[in-house]
Amino acid sequence: MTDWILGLLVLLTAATATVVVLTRDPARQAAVLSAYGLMLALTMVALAAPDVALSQIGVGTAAVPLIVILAVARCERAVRASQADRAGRVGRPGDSAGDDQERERS
Amino acid sequence: MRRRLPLVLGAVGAVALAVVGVRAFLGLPGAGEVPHPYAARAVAAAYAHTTPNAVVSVTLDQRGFDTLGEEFVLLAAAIGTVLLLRRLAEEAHEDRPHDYGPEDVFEAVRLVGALLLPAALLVGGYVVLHGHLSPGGGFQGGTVLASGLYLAYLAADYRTLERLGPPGVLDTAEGVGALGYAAVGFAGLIGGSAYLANDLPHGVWNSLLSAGTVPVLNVAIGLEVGAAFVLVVAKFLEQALLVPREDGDDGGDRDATAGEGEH
Amino acid sequence: MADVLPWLLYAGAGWIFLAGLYGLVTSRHLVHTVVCLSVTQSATYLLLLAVGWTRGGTAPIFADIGRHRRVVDPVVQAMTLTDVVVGAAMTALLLALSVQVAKRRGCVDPRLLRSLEQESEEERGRPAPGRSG
Amino acid sequence: MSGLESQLPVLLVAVPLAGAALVAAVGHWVPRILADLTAIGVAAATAVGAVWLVVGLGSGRVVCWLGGWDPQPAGKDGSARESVGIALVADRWSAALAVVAAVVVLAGLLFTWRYFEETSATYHGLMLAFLAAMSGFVLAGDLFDAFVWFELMGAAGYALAGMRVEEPRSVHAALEFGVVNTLGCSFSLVGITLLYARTGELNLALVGERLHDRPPDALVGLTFALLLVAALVKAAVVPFHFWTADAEAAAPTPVCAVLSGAMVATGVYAVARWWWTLYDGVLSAALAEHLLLGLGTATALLGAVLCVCQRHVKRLLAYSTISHVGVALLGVGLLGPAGLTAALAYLLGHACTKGPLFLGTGVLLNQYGTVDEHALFGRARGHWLTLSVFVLGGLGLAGLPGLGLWWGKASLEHTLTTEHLAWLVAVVTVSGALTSSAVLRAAARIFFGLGADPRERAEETATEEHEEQGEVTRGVAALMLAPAWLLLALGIGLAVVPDLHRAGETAGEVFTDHHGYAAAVLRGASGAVHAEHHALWTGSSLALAAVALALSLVLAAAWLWGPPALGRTRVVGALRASVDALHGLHRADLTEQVGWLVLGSAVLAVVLGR
Repeated sequence: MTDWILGLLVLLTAATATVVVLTRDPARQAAVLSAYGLMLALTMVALAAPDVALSQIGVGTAAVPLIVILAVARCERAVRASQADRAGRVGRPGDSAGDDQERERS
Repeated sequence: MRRRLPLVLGAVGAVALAVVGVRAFLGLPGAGEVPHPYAARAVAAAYAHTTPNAVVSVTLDQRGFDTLGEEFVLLAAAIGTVLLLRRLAEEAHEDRPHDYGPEDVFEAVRLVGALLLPAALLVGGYVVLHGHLSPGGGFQGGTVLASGLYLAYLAADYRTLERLGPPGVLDTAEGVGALGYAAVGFAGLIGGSAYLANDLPHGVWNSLLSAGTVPVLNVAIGLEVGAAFVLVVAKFLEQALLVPREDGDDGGDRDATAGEGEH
Repeated sequence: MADVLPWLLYAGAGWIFLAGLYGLVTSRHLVHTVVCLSVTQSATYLLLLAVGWTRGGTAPIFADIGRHRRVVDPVVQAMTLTDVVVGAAMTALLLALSVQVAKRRGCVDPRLLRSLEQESEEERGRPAPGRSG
Repeated sequence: MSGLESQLPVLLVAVPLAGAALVAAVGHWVPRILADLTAIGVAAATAVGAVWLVVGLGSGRVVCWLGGWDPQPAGKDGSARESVGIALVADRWSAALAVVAAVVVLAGLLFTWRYFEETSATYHGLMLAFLAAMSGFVLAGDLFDAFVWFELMGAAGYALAGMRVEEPRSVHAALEFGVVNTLGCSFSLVGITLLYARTGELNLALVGERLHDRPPDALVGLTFALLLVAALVKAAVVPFHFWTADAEAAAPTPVCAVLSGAMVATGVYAVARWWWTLYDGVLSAALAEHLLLGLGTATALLGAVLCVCQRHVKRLLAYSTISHVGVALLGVGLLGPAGLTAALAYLLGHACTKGPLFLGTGVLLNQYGTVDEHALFGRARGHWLTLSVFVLGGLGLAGLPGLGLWWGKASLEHTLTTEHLAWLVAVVTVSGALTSSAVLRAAARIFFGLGADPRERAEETATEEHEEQGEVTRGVAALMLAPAWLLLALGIGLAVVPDLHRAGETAGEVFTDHHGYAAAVLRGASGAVHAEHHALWTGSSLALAAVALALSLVLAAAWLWGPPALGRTRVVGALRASVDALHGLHRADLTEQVGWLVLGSAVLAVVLGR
């Protein structure tokens, strides 16, 4: 019986990993990553590794996706700021790219 | 062609690796017959040092030197992240996150946060201290402690988080945790046997104060991991919250949730 | 199901490893790259635990089971624990670098970033001026 | 070995780690000068400890079981002693690499004393962690332990390389450095897992012994290929070398000196250590030899060619590092004690030559804010101190007798001729000459303003560069160059002290003694080792050195005063087109670098996994 559960969990984990990789938008990817971390933790429990499952839940499901979301928020603002800066030529210092190339980027 | 070069390189490489990998994996024995001489010795050694949790015995007692390296990987990554996300002089004009007034958090959320915080800290402490008896340990407990402090941010605001865990104190706590681990190692060396030797009394089976240095190392790791994760998340929070003062409401992403970037 | 399970475990780990590589090679956003790298690393967790798994073996926590109960390999779990910690530490560090690249370059697409660097070189009429230390 | 000496290997790792933790812990509360002093003190203590270990080792090995888990006494039938603990195994060559790592990090820290204005204690903590990781790696007698130290080397390296976050190029290079190296480490972890699945052990000696129980099959070959991936990524060997040029052009100067002086050496060391302890006598030596010699030749020539057409001095030095690592890999690829001695001596000499060059470039950057050859044309006249470092370093790269690389280069050429691989001697000489000519050309342009003034041709405006820190007086420059001279003096010591060479050859025999290693770790026995010694200062090696130096000087003159007419001939035109194509290839972005890494590891797996 437990063999079936373990086999199913491994297939689900592999499927979730594929979804994580195929999600191009990083903000949504963070949510799928959290689901993937949970699936990985469940597979570890099925593989009789409770310690590793506990640390995977703490890291893979909670901490890393939170950091990814915050990093995405900061990256999006930086990209928006540089586009605004380049488009409007508003000489706003700060997070616009250091290099002063004026060409409109594709 | 240049645009598709990485995909082509990766595809050819992946196919070749898969073919060689499958041929190699056929050489692996099935599940039952994989030889585990090391595992048998490890279980015997765990019993010798009265550590019911064989995994933590391997991690902290038998292969403690690996975990010493692992803790310093975490320390290097945490202080590296703080170094990389430090705010430079020219960014000083940006709004400091804790200048925000108390967030208008729903009372219910604030209540739940206030209730859950002590619970999270209690569970984290329990997991750290009982690492050698039941699944858990320094690292797992540390992440639970850290998630407790994220609660403080979600339920209240950034200033509460900074009051609960000011960066200076967290940095020091992290360094002290890592130093504690290395010091326990030196204690073994000075005690005449070897570095990271488990010379403390091993106590009674399944009792809290058993397995010699394992609980001590668990506490050191719990301190370091808890401080490291809170510090790293706080640094990322600070980066995500910085909003240039002039246009103030730049797309309304003042709160920590990801801005609704229009892709 | 009996004898196909170990191969399913190895195949699952291999699939996740290659999926991570595919994501890395076709990534158009730095954060997406770092997340795909952490997926590739998580494949090694599964492979490590699959190698240590034995049928009928339970968790090696001897608080409530007998000394001679059939258990899975604790050494492999210790290695996986270290790997999970190292994976999280690397992801945090690389995300911090990605944020800084986005702030300094204003662009997060790895393919465009390299062309940005070429642009700045050509624009200055000479390769890579020594601005950096 | 007395009580304390037997614990020296652990101290070489534990003391820098404790230092790093201490600096990280109290960094906020103490003035920066204290963090400087602590870091320099700990690095110096580690260097002294490492030298003491080298001296105390003789021709034996020190095996140090950690955590008090000494293996049970040797079985009656002399069966292997098994233990659950981790072993640190130090022989003379691994201790020598620990010395180099400690000295280069010490030089970096001394250089930093006056170089950075605003560094937090984190920089010192990361440098000490980097040092601990390198000495931990070269002393590790356990597969998974080596993986952990590899990752610590990576973590500290990425943060240090990207430290100056205001520079777009340095954070971008640090990110690529990070992603490629972490992926390489993941590949090697899969290899370690498969080795554990096959042998059930993690100790290098035990795994090596268990691999002999069964005839080698595809699995064993695949594990060596996967382990090689991480080693060759760290050593910046083709096709895993793309990250090196960017990371070392954009990282702060002391970090560059540590990366290209010591870290690449651990990559080449890893190839040698894993072959001699695990796969010697298991995998086919001829196949591995052809593979490593091919990779070494490709890396040496590619690095040298690209080194010559660089104008950014640090990028020039980075490609020269790639070239010299390729030459060292030739020595390891010979899979013999003499070849190994030559390779590790070459790496030692390279650290003592490349380190000072980077520190000298740092002084230039400090004073002029730029390290572009053309922008600095003739501006550093009269700076004899910095000039001396550049000239000695440049000539050293060509293998001037008496300087750092002489020992490695001469013994490598001798071994290659005895192995009837004379054409590889040409590769060694040409790549040494090319890299040396590039450095001499840069020095001539910067310090003497020789050759055509490039600024008439290129009409760039004199954009005032953002300087790393303020103006620096001559006295400060001398203080900053002191560590450079320390390394150069160490290099000269390597070349001229004769009994160093004999000790090196004996240590080479000890390193490549597969059964001796297993006996020492598993049965505590220490066998005698016989090594034949050959004189270094022979006529042929001096002649080869003369050829290399002449070629280097001729090439340097060609770069400086080469007639424009020469540039338009068909041959040079075709050459330039191919070099431009190579250069275009080297603008690989992150996804391409990962693609090359996957393809490279696939080639290794197919070749070795038959």
